[in-house]
Amino acid sequence: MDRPPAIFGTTIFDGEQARKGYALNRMCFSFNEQANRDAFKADEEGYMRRYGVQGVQAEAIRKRDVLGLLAAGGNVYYLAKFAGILGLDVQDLGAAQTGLSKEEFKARLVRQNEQPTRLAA
Amino acid sequence: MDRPPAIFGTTIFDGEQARKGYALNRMCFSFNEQANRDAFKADEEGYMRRYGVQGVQAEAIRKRDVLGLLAAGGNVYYLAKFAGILGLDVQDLGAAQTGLSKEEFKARLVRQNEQPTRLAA
Amino acid sequence: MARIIGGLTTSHVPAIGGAIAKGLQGEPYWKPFFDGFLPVHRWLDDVQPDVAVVFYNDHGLNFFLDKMPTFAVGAAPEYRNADEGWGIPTLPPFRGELDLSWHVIEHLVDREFDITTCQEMLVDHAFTLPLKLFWPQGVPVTVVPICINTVQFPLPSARRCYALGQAVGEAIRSWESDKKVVVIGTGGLSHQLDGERAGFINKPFDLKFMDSLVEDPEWATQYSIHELVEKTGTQGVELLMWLATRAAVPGRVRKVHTNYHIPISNTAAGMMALESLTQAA
Amino acid sequence: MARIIGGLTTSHVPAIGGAIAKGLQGEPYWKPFFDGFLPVHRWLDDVQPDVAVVFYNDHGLNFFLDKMPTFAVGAAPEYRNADEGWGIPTLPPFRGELDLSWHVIEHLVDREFDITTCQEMLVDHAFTLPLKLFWPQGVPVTVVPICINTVQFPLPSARRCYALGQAVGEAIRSWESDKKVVVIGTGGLSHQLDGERAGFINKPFDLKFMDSLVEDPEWATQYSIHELVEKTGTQGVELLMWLATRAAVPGRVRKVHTNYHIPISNTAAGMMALESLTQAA
Ligand SMILES: [Fe+3]
Ligand SMILES: [Fe+3]
Repeated sequence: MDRPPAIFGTTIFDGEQARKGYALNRMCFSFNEQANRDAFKADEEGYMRRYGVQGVQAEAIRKRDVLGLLAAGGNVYYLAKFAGILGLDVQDLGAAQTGLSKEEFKARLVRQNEQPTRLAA
Repeated sequence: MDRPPAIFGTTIFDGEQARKGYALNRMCFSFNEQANRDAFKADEEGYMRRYGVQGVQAEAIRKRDVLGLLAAGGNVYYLAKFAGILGLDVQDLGAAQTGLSKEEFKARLVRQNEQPTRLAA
Repeated sequence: MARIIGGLTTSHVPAIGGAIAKGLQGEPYWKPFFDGFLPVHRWLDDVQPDVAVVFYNDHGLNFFLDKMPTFAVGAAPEYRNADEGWGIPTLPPFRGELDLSWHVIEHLVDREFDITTCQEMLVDHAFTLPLKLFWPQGVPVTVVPICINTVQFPLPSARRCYALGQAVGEAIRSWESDKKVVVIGTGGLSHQLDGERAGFINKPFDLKFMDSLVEDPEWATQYSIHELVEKTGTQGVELLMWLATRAAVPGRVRKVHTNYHIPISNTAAGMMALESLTQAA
Repeated sequence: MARIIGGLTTSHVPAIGGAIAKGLQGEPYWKPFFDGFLPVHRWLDDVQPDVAVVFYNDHGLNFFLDKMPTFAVGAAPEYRNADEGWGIPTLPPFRGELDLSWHVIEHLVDREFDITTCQEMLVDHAFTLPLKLFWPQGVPVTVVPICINTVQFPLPSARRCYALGQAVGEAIRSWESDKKVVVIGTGGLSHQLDGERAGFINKPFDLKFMDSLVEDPEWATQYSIHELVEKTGTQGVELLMWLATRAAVPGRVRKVHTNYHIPISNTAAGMMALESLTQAA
């Protein structure tokens, strides 16, 4: 299959990403449970080791580096559970990824209302 | 969808059977693990209660009644794990279901060699 | 035979759950969103559906990458909600419509859809919140959840999801029952949570897509998944649920009500209620 | 592009595992079965495949009724065996061929197969024993497991499994690699474990089916699943794996060796090795 052209600022979670990110995503999936979130908070390094999260993935977890986590194969749906531990909502994440403050990011969302209502042909 | 005609001595594990047998099959699936097999052997009634296995299903488990387990919605692949606990192989099961002794059942299998080699047109 | 009375579609942002729990429906931020549902509540009071078939996408509650189905059909007596990692209150279980589940499963496999059957299934905010939005006083319908993969690429094409919806519609209408069925699709519209393009919204595309569902329902099937991601964002592809829903409602429809509001959370929130004008089986 | 060198099919009765573990290959009961593999060992020594794509059916190790896929494709770096409930020795892990897994997955979804992807996957006797039979000295190939549901009815039709096999064959042959791939299918032939009909075997049907795979590979697709159960037993439907395997090997084939022996356990044990005569991509 030919690869379609890249989309700016967008990572497609395909097999290539999934292969890189499996350990990271498995750890984040475990955060569905309160007991696991607590265990992570109590001992981040030990918890990461238990799930085989290491190298650039562990580094991105330590730095709370969302773009780094995505680049390392993290999937946004599982990463959202990590963000939950940190008490971050999707607008915090949006701000972090776009280099804006949260207020700027929210204002940018509101400004989307100014878009045209008709699709260019 | 119209139901095709029944096949003698054969239960199709369709949605209807699956609905009846879910608790039973879930219990038998758990027997993949040695610890669960041991727990069942130590306390059959308690184990069945834990998995919600009751009524005709529990009765058929108590009696080691294979045809009863099938009729109650048991699936042969999961029931085989229950048979494993009892130390029964598929020929023991075959004998039990056909009312033959194990030797008779095995002899019947060997006699299948006498079947014709060509499919009737 | 059962009758499809119409289709309902809505966005399903987790934050909606918080707003409901805190009773913020009347706040300026939320009012334009929640008010969109009021005419639909009146319509539902009027038509009184018995069963809802719900197309939604799981966000990592019931499915992980170890077993990720393209299409999953629920066949459970009840469907439980659970903690998705944020500790928000979980909703009480939803009652399954088992006869219809198995009828749909039989029909789909017969039509060469290679579904995963789920006799136990946790349902996440994408399933629970829309039902809460449509029936704030309590959900009176039994349900059949149908989950479409939007997590692990490759995703099923828009064309394939449309065909799935059509087949589900056939199944419902051939179900031997006098029940009234509403089809629900949840997700979208345009939004993107991840990457430097986070916050992306495409209003003209969303509005055109909503229009198309009334008059030209196959319009969106012209696009590949890659094109849909480009036009609607990584999570905007959830419009596949809307497409499947519309495909399940046969023939012509009447627009009961629609709403479109930017933003809820990072999302362009859309809502449509379409009544089926085709009464034949 | 990768090359498909041929197809191998065999029964996969759990008792084979016990016989191998106890070294009973030369005993009168087992010898007619194990000897059937000797010419295939020589052929495999000769053609030296690098990768095996394996169609098999799970018997309740990796999949339960809560998530039962019609078609599941493995995409794991390795596949572990585990206790299936009988405490028999488990085999060491098998190395995955990840590039091919994802290439197959992309191709199948593109061709509208609604597969479940499995990035972690336990493999049961239906996967492990055939590899052990074909390579008793140790498995030199990397693998891609493809699991077809034979547990929860409705099962995919013979026609659908054939189409799956064809699409998998296309995927292999469009894989950018110089590797040699063998396709393996495990299960059958006629047998029935459950019910008053336990012990059912249909020799003339099995032999006709084996013949058909050489000259008329679509022959069995004329039958519905119900007819196949009637003709081959509840577990005889595992012949779907053979059908998918043959469909994956394009065009004409040469019979390297075949074997048919009644009974192993409750099963009519069959084995076929077919060499591809089509070298074009
Ligand atoms: Fe969503
Ligand atoms: Fe088998």
